[in-house]
Amino acid sequence: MEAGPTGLSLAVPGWPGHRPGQFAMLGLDPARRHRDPLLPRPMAVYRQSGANLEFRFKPVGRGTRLLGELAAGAELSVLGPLGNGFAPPRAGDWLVGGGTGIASLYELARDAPRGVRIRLGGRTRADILGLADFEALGADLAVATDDGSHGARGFVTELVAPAAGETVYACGPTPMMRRAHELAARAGARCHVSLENNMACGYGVCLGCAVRTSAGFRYVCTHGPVFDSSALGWSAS
Amino acid sequence: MEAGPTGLSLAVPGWPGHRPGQFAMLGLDPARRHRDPLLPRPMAVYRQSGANLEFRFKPVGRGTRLLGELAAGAELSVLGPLGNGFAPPRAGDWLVGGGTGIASLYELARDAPRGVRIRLGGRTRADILGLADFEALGADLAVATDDGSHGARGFVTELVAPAAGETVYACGPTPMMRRAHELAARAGARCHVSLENNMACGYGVCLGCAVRTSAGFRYVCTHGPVFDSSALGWSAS
Amino acid sequence: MSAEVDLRTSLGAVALRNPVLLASGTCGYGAELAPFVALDELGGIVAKSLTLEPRAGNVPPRITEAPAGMLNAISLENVGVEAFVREKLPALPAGTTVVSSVFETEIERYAEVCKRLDGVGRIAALELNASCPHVKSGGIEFGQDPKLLASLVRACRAATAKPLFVKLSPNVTSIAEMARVCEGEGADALSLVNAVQGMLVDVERRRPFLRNGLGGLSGPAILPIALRLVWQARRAVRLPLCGIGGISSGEDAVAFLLCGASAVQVGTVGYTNPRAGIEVRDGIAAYCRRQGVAAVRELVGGLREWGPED
Amino acid sequence: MSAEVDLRTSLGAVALRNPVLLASGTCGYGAELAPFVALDELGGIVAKSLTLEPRAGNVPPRITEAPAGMLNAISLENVGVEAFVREKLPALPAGTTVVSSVFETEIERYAEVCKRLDGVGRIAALELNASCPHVKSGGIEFGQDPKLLASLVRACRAATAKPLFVKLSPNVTSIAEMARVCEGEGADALSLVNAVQGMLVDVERRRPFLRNGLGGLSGPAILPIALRLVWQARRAVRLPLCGIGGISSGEDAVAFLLCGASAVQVGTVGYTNPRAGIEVRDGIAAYCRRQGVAAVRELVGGLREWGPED
Ligand SMILES: Cc1cc2nc3c(=O)[nH]c(=O)nc-3n(C[C@H](O)[C@H](O)[C@H](O)COP(=O)(O)OP(=O)(O)OC[C@H]3O[C@@H](n4cnc5c(N)ncnc54)[C@H](O)[C@@H]3O)c2cc1C
Ligand SMILES: Cc1cc2nc3c(=O)[nH]c(=O)nc-3n(C[C@H](O)[C@H](O)[C@H](O)COP(=O)(O)OP(=O)(O)OC[C@H]3O[C@@H](n4cnc5c(N)ncnc54)[C@H](O)[C@@H]3O)c2cc1C
Ligand SMILES: Cc1cc2nc3c(=O)[nH]c(=O)nc-3n(C[C@H](O)[C@H](O)[C@H](O)COP(=O)(O)O)c2cc1C
Ligand SMILES: Cc1cc2nc3c(=O)[nH]c(=O)nc-3n(C[C@H](O)[C@H](O)[C@H](O)COP(=O)(O)O)c2cc1C
Ligand code: FES
Ligand code: FES
Repeated sequence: MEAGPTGLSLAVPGWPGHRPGQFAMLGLDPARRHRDPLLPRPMAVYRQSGANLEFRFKPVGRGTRLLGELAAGAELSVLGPLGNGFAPPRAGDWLVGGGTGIASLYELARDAPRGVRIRLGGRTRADILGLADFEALGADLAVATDDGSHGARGFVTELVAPAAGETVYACGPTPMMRRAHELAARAGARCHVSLENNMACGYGVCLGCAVRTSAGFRYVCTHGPVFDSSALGWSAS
Repeated sequence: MEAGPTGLSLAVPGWPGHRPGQFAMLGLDPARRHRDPLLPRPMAVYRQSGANLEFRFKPVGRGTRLLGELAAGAELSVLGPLGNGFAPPRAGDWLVGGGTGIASLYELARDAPRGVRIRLGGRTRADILGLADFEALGADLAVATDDGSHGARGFVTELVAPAAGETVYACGPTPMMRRAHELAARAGARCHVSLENNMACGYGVCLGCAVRTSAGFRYVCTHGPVFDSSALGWSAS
Repeated sequence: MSAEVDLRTSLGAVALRNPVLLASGTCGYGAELAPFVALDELGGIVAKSLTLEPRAGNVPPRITEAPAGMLNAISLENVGVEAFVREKLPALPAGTTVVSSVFETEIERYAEVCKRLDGVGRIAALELNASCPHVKSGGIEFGQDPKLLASLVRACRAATAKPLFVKLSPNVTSIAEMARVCEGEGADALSLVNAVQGMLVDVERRRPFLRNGLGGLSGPAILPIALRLVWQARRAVRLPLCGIGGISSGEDAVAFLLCGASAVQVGTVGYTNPRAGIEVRDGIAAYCRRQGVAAVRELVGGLREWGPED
Repeated sequence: MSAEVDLRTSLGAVALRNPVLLASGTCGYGAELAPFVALDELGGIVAKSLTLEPRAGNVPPRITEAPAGMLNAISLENVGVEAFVREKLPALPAGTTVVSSVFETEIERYAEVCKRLDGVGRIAALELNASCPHVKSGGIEFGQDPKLLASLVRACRAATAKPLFVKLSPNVTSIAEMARVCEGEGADALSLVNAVQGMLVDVERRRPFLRNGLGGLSGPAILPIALRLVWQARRAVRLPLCGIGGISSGEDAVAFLLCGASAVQVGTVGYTNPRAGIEVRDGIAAYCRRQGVAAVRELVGGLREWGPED
């Protein structure tokens, strides 16, 4: 196990592989030295390299601060792969990531065919997780930052202009995903969003991760995290 | 900060110095990433070396396991020096330590005049904390272990034979201290014991560390941890 | 002592393979756990509480973390009694001991759910979730009012011949009174406790974290409260007790057994590890081996008092 | 906004420099903290509960750790009201706001302690610790029985002209009922809550960790429970409230203010850091600056409801 303030890499023997957009529940304290924070954290697999899984995050709360401070060699529990993951994109489709949501998109971008358009946003250049990795893909990549410190100044969704028949894959803050949904809906395009609700279990038993859809409540951990945005009610957070 | 499973050393700027037998409250998580375990742990100062304080322990519970697993550079809170500490011994006096109680005696032994008799006990050789440090003092030192893996086989108190007018300084498991008390009482010697009660605060406000004495309840953190054994009721733990 | 520990226990007429069940609302309908756990190696599972009709829960957010625990207001979302019997129950491995939790907002409806489950062979016992607000009494929990609780148990007792457990609320002045009411009305065992009512506030947004405002506090934080309630109930009634609240290890479970519970349920900690129930079972067995206890039943109620000479 | 935040608040007629007091039993008689804290920079201190005569506490062990908290059964050891007034009070820095906590096992004795403190100028208010078992009623807490609580408040109200706070027990079915009783009998403010009754067991020795068996659970573990009780009391009465339970940061304190408390008390967390009260005060000020709040009083009761569009 190796960790820094915004990411970690750990060996997970027996990991069966996963689809881009699937996630794992990371338990901070499998030996139960502490009983707080109690719950594991859902984290998108940023990248698998051999037997190692990589995760990316920002130290925004207790969980991510602890993840970033783990000593080399510390043990985590890993439950996964969980969730549905993304359907594979086609040429012309859009991958739109904001903030830590970018972590869900790296493998999708890496495995995407030529012609997929990758659009990433954050407050500053430093907030674009894995920027160098994305740049190394040699794909159609554009970046927007709130302060203009990299790429265009403004919202990443200003770089997104889907046409009918295309699909937008979005993961990031709710306002970003809502905007992606609106752009797609207006153009007759489809939009798949990956949601980052609070979770307790990650495997379908607590019902804590419910999201309201046109078909009633669905669970982000088992039915998602990827949903067709047209099934979600975008007025509620 | 450096730590291993049975000890740690940390820089405490502004530490005003202390008497042998005084202690500090070590807070495991001053940044409050975790809220469990909540309470700081009382630990005898094993040794001061320049600006560094050293502590010695065994991984018996949550707190000592966490202390032993701290990453280099981790932060602890340190409140101290606390408690009364030992009166200085004189030639002929006995220093009797068992288990982790040995940690309270090192500086007392180091600063003691020639002719003080040091007697240490533990289950096995590995349980004699700081054995090499004590040996390096070149003092009158004898050791007993339950399994005979070092020194005599048996209880350390079998190596203690105080005479009238001498003082026994003891720190260790309750049965050991009780026995030291009895040996001293029978010989007309005095006995000072250092108690290791549970503590919440360490500075006299929770009243959790009370011990029954002939003068009513006294508090280990402020009146102790060192008590004249004749004031304590040795039937209760 | 390397001999096998006899882990068998019982809750009244319900014989259990071992003392560890999974708590209602924390193991779904069982099938969700099948990828991780052989359900028939547990003492049993208490399925998600069932209502007469399918029931949607609260609008999210429904959960948030609390110190050494979590706060939830799921509001008893479930597929309804019919779908449970038709679809969920048959999916469980034979040999799984299934307790069905029953929940409603009015007494007649509680009784009706019991009636529907009464003839279902696969169900070993019913557990009344009495920690639910009674609509007609302005939202007070059934388990908070001795008269309401008595009427509830009486009606359900009449509706089923199955062993009837009552799951008590911790949010009461006197658990002894509630326990006696249940005993008087013919309950077969008591499960205690449900989550403790709590609240947490998002100070940046100045609103409760949960949309529902109030929620149920569960997890290790409540263990000392739950253990106290079990101990108090033990002194009030002779009914078998099932201990619930914050259990995360064999030692935690043993503490409940010593205080008088014949079995335990593992809840929230299962969210952190789907094998938690099995690990608690193994922890109980390890404790027994270490302590030379041949049969786990010997531990039940075995708490010693402090003597003057201790 | 770098201007100074106005931290002043009040509990009825008692004006406070800022909203942070130290809870009874967690700051001794004040002097113990003097090496670490300028006591007159706090909102105030609530001294250890006083009885008529000096009182020895329980035989140890009296404390043990709990998940995100601790369990205690000190049993209100104190120097007695006379020694407090004669020796402890004069030792405190002028300008320290001192609330005296009063505790007894019978109503007449409670009232007598209040009478003895009534004329003492240095004392800003009295806080009745009603979470104590009433000897004559077989050990039920004063704060658990509305009739007992009413008699207690009435007797003490008659015994003193000082502002009278009542500290409520969390171990009740309805905090609203208890709050209304106090309001009806002329209390000036409510402090809530005291420790939650709990128990922990040493499974290796098969006996309770505490010699007393039961103890009071305190610390972060109980924060969600305490916050809920403050919020429920807020909706039941108009009395000013002082929030207590697990507070360890400015944000925790703000949560209590938003739920309707005018001030807070910091207890157990002070054991981990004698400067905790000051740090909580500074945390409240930092929150106010960050959020553009000019005066801390604006926060009191400022919790928003979730809107349908949130
Ligand atoms: C399927 C799925 C995949 C996810 N993948 C990732 C991932 O790859 N990388 C990642 O960083 N996160 C990811 N998340 C979110 C992650 O699980 C955490 O919720 C988030 O990182 C904050 O956790 P924490 O423990 O630090 O915060 P907590 O200790 O839970 O504290 C939360 C505090 O931080 C605030 N907070 C929470 N989230 C944010 C945020 N995004 N920005 C600012 N403040 C916030 C809260 O308001 C609260 O005050 C994913 C979530 C899901 C459901
Ligand atoms: C003044 C003073 C000085 C002290 N100095 C030292 C010191 O220098 N070195 C040191 O190691 N400890 C010292 N202690 C004791 C120390 O504070 C801890 O109580 C002890 O180390 C266990 O802490 P823990 O957090 O690991 O255990 P906890 O997390 O509190 O868990 C306690 C568990 O360990 C068991 N346990 C506790 N103590 C022991 C023990 N001694 N042997 C076996 N099992 C035990 C308990 O029964 C319980 O199951 C001192 C105590 C006092 C009051
Ligand atoms: C998310 C969640 C959902 C729950 N749903 C139910 C339920 O449907 N029926 C019920 O009787 N108890 C329910 N409970 C309560 C648990 O069964 C258990 O009594 C409580 O959580 C305390 O145990 P624990 O601390 O081990 O979780 C639920 C608890 C949680 C955390
Ligand atoms: C060791 C200890 C002793 C206490 N003694 C008293 C007391 O004498 N009088 C009183 O009213 N409350 C007493 N309390 C309760 C606290 O004042 C407070 O109400 C409770 O601990 C909850 O707050 P906290 O979680 O911040 O500690 C005591 C609490 C502890 C932990
Ligand atoms: S996180 Fe528990 S059901 Fe989805
Ligand atoms: S440890 Fe708190 S008074 Fe001694």
